[in-house]
Amino acid sequence: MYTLIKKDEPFISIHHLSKYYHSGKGRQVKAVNNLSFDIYPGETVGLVGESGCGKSTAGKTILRLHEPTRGEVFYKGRNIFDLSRKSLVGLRKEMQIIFQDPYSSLNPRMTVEDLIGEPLDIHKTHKGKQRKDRIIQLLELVGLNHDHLNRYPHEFSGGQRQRIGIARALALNPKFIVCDEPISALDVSIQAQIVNLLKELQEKLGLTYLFIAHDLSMVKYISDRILVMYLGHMVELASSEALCNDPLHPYSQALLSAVPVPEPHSKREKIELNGEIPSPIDPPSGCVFRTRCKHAASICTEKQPEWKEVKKGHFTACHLYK
Amino acid sequence: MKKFSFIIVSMLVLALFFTGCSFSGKTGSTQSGKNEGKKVLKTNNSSEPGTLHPGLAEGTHDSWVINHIFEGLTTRSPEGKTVPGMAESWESKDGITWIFHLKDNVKWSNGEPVTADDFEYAWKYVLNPKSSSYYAFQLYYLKGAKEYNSAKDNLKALEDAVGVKALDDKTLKVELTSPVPYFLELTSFYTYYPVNKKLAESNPDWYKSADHFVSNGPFQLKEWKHKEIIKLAKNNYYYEKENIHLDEVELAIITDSNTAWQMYQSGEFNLLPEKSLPPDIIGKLLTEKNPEFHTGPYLSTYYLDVNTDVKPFNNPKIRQALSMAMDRKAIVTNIAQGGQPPAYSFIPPGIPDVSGDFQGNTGNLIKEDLAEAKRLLKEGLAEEGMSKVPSFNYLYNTDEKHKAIGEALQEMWRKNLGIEMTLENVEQQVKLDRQKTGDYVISRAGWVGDYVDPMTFLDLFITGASYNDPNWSNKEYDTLIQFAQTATDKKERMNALHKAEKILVDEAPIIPIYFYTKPLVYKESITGVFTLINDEPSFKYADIK
Amino acid sequence: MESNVHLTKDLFVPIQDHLKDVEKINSPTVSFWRDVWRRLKENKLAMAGLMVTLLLLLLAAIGPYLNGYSYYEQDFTQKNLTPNAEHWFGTDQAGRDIFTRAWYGARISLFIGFMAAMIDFIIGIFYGGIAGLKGGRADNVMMRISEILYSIPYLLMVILIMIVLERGIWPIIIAMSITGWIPMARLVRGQVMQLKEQDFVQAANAMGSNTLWVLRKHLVPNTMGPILVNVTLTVPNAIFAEATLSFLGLGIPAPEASWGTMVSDALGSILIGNFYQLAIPAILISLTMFAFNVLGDGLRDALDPKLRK
Amino acid sequence: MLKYIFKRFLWSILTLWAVITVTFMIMHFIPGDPFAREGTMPEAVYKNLNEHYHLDQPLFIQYTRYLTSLIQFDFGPSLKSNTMTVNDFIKQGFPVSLHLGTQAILLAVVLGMILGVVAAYNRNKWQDYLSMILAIVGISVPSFIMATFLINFFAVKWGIFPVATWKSWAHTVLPTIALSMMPMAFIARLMRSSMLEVLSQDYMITAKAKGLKGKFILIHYAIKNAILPVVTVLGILTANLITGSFIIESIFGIPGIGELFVKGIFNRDYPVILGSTVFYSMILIFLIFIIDIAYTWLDPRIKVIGENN
Repeated sequence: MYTLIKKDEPFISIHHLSKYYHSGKGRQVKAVNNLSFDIYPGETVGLVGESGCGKSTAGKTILRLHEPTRGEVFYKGRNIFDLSRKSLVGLRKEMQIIFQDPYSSLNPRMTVEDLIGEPLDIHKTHKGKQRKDRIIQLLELVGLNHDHLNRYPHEFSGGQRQRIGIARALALNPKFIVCDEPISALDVSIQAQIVNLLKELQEKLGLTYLFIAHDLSMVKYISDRILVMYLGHMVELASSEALCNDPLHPYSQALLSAVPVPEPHSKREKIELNGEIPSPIDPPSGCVFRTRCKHAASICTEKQPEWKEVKKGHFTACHLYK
Repeated sequence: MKKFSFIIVSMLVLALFFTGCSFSGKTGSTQSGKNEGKKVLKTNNSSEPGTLHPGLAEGTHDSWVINHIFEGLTTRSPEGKTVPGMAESWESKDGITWIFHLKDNVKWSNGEPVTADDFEYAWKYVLNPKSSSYYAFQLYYLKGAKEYNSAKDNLKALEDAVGVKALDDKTLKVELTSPVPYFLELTSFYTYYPVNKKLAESNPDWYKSADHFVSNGPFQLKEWKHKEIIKLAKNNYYYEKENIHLDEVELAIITDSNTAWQMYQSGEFNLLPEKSLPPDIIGKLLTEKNPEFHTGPYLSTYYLDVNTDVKPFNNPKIRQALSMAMDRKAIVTNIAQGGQPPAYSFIPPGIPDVSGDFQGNTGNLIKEDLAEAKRLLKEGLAEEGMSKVPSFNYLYNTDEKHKAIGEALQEMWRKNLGIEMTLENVEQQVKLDRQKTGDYVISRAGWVGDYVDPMTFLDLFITGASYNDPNWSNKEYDTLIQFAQTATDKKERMNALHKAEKILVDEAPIIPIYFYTKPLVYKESITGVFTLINDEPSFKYADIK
Repeated sequence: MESNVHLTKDLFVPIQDHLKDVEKINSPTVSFWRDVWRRLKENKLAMAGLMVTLLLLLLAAIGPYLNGYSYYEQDFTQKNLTPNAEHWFGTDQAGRDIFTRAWYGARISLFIGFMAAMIDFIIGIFYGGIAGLKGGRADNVMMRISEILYSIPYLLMVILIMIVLERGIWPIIIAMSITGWIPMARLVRGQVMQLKEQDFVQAANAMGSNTLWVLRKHLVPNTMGPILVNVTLTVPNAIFAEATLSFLGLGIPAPEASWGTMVSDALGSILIGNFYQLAIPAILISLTMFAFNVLGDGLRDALDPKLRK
Repeated sequence: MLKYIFKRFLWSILTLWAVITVTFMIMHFIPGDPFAREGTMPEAVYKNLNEHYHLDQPLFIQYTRYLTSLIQFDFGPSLKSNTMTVNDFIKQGFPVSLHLGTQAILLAVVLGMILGVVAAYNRNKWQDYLSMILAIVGISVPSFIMATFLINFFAVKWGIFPVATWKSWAHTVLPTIALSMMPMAFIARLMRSSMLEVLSQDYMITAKAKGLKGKFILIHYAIKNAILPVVTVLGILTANLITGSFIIESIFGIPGIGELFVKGIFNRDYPVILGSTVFYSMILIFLIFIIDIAYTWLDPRIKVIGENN
């Protein structure tokens, strides 16, 4: 089922993507720093990192919901940052996003019908009865039904709201969806349902996902490959299997150790990360992780580690690997 | 919430800080007229004087104060007679050259003697084009005055040529361009007041605050809190100080007449002039014959200007029709409410004729007659080749009373003549502007006589005069006025003026409505207040029991 | 699967019917506007407000014809009459029927109020919405422009407008709107700045919507609460602004009546005891305000789905 | 931060310049001559007056002249007063208007917020109705009626406070009340509506559910979040109040700067018009600046720092 590297051309290709913010006092926050990776058709790439590491910004910038500071994102051979406003609107049909918070991502003053119908209205793809049919179809696709059409978001549970969010994202038959922590605001039992639904839809509709999450526990089941980010930087990229079984970067190791283990006889010991995550306004020199890394050496202060392929299809940026 | 409390607290601190400094003086005095045994008259000046310099003053908000702290060569008695003021006596043979002899004991409020020099200095100051005095033209009767005031250069020579000269400390020689029948009265007008030359030359800003202010009238300026209050105190150097009974006079500056009235009711004022009285209150006090209410004639007429350049109002018959088709009595009793006499002629009562009163001798020149009005309107329209009067605007400057009168006229003419008129109120400055440029049809107007003579009303309407807003012209009228301006025989002169008035009213470029009165209220404890017909009430001789 | 999998495969099955029922909602579904109306009807105060508003509108329409007097006819023999059988609201200083004038004035005052509120509302929403949404430089420039406009003496502009456009009702409305929209724009801007960070706005962006769409579909409906309150306050503000202009003599031309001119005409009548001349227009104004405010509040609540029971 | 302040400062200068220029143009465009008088006005007198105030020079020269003197904070002479310059008018009047305005805004904010919070918290209970009726009375009665009413009862009838003038703190009570009614009502209603908004928000419900104890904490959190719309309007409200109200100041005989503006315009006193405009603009710009800073302070979401998750 899992193929490490697709033979096809990359579906989306991200090159040296950076996104800096200006903080009030003339300083920069480097939220995303020099991100480069490919996403292949039909695969799910997991993007993992602690809160504030820039993963969500990365996801939104890839969709050009934010303008990047630097870099390109190629989709179907075209840099989407070069697109005119008009062609960007066309692109929106093919690239969609599911938000983390199903409470704030749904306009509280719109009914389910209007919420799901909104993309249809914007692109004027369906009208009248056709529109309604399509909405009902989408509702059923995500496990809701036409009874819910005239309801408002606040009448639903979190899981149901996320289903509405998914239905909305699917309305225009997108090819690519950024799932921006779609499950982290939900209860564990509901999380499974949503992940399940997403997988099901992927198979049914041939979708490609960028699945953003702050821990590995759920990501590893849905992702083909996983990219780990720390403080705006990529630290490791590997197949889901490789990353979980053999994490190379000390940060990935720490992340993995934090995943709860049900079996009492598990040998794995939890790796504690020391200290606070540094401020992205004033990141450490050299390797950004060095302040919390127990392997930190002098070189880590002086030089930023290179991004290199340590094993086949397994990349990392760490001075431990020459 | 901490942040917000912080804002609130800091604002509170700020507010307390301001509380300490926004009140500019001691707290108010007691409510009776007497403080610590002093006799204090408390009244309201309505608006802040633009200046208290007699040569630069214009309008009653300046002059009411100035008239009580300065005095000219002559002054006027409570009966309205021109009597000696700073001058003891005067002589003139031809009415052109005048010699004034100053009293021996006249002094400034700082004890210095008032000299003829002070008059010469003051008058020339007014005429100096650099002083930009509005009332400079009141001195144009003087030889060389107009030339000096209009000059651009060569000022020194022109100044010396002006017909006023101090022959010595006590003797002033004045030369006029022609005999002026009312010149003596003019010397009691504030533009003719003296200024302490020594002070003015050493301190050009002497008149800007109470600190250095020096005057020669019955009172002197004691305190001037801008926009709040002006306090006057008795001038102990005044030559007639034994007849001045008030110790102090306080003139507050309260714009709103309702408020002023309420302050009077609560005892914070003990005298209020017309400007500080709401019209409704005047009507009420008059009808209930309130003993605190006083009224008298005023040298002023409320009238309408009719633009004689606008068809069909160029036709005298149309204008007459308008004048006849109104009910002046209804306007006076219901709107003006101050006991004003309806005006069936133009010149108000109070001006002496050869014998009797000028207005009394004139009688009624206008007869309100509906049938006649309709007939004249029809005739006039036929002459102009029109079938009806087109709808037009009535222009008035914004004011409750002017509005009510406009509405009443609108109704009367609509009912009586079937004329449609719309009301247009504008600000005073715009109204003046539009009247000047002839951009109006009918407009309200009023005129207060500068001096007690019919001429002050009639010379307004000679051809091309600057206040002849109807742009009316009548040769016979012009000739009569010209004659009266130089006539030496009083009888012939008055005759000419009567004739002129009749022409003016018959031709009706202006339509008189009523003659103003001068209402006034003061507490019954006050005596000795008098009002001249062309002036604000005088409290020079007032007393409080 | 690995041994350390804690999520078992059986979790990843399609949602089961019994689970669906757990989350089922039982109240009947009705259309949005009917629902708003239903909620409005439950609010007795709001309904009272609506009734009063309708009554005022009705009387403004027919009131001037009810007792056979005109708003301009004067009869000095009948002046300053207290309310009686002949003159239901009494007469004014010129003997005009106050009942007729009051309802004639209602037309003018309500028209001024409504128009001014509408213009403020439209301009305010667009201007404030766009400024708040665009942010950055555009916002900065737009806010500075509004500050400039706000700083130019209002009265000067009013006089200018009155001179350019003859006297009448429209110059007053325009004069009132020329700066009237600015507080509304600032309010909308503030709200939009808060809202635009919400995910549903980003979601709309992700769908490819343009600014206008976001404004219309998301931002405006979600700022409606404060905006509606502001609108219900704009109506009285406009009626008062007209009264204040009347106070300064820049109101509608005489002898036409508005509540503002009636109030300022009658101001002195308190002093001579004709309290009713002031009370009648003042009560009508207050009644209107009351009606608008409770109706505005009611609408705000009715439009708010979060309060739906 | 310094850079931001500097930028805002430059903007303010630009705004001021625009305001001056536009005002200058409108002022000279509207008809009405400052020296026009009823009655005789000889040519020479008119010319002398115009020359004295440099009004005979071409407009552009007058304009640059004005700007040059303005840079030295000289607002010029008044055309209607020989004793006081525009600077004098402001220097004497502003502390008074500032004092009155500060008291009024404080009263309005404190009372308005209390009323609004009480009403929102006791929604649809008698407290709600009572506070809203108070607020409606506040906005339903124009300030000139309110002032007349207050004087009539509190001063003339009952003698609790003095009728008018500005002599002691007791003299400030009635005008403060009259001036603060409208903004108080406005703030109360705005506060109520945004409080309701906040109280119905999920995090408030969560807070309630979490058992955050008592009204106090609940209100504490809610007020903090509900205050933004109030803060938005505070800038303009404050600017209007502390630069004086023509009506209140003239009714209460208060020597503030409220009348400067109105009288300046009616008299066509050009330097007074410009001076009061510039002064008002400076105050307004300053206050809006303060409010903007307060905004970021109260609502950290408005800062553009970092990402939102």
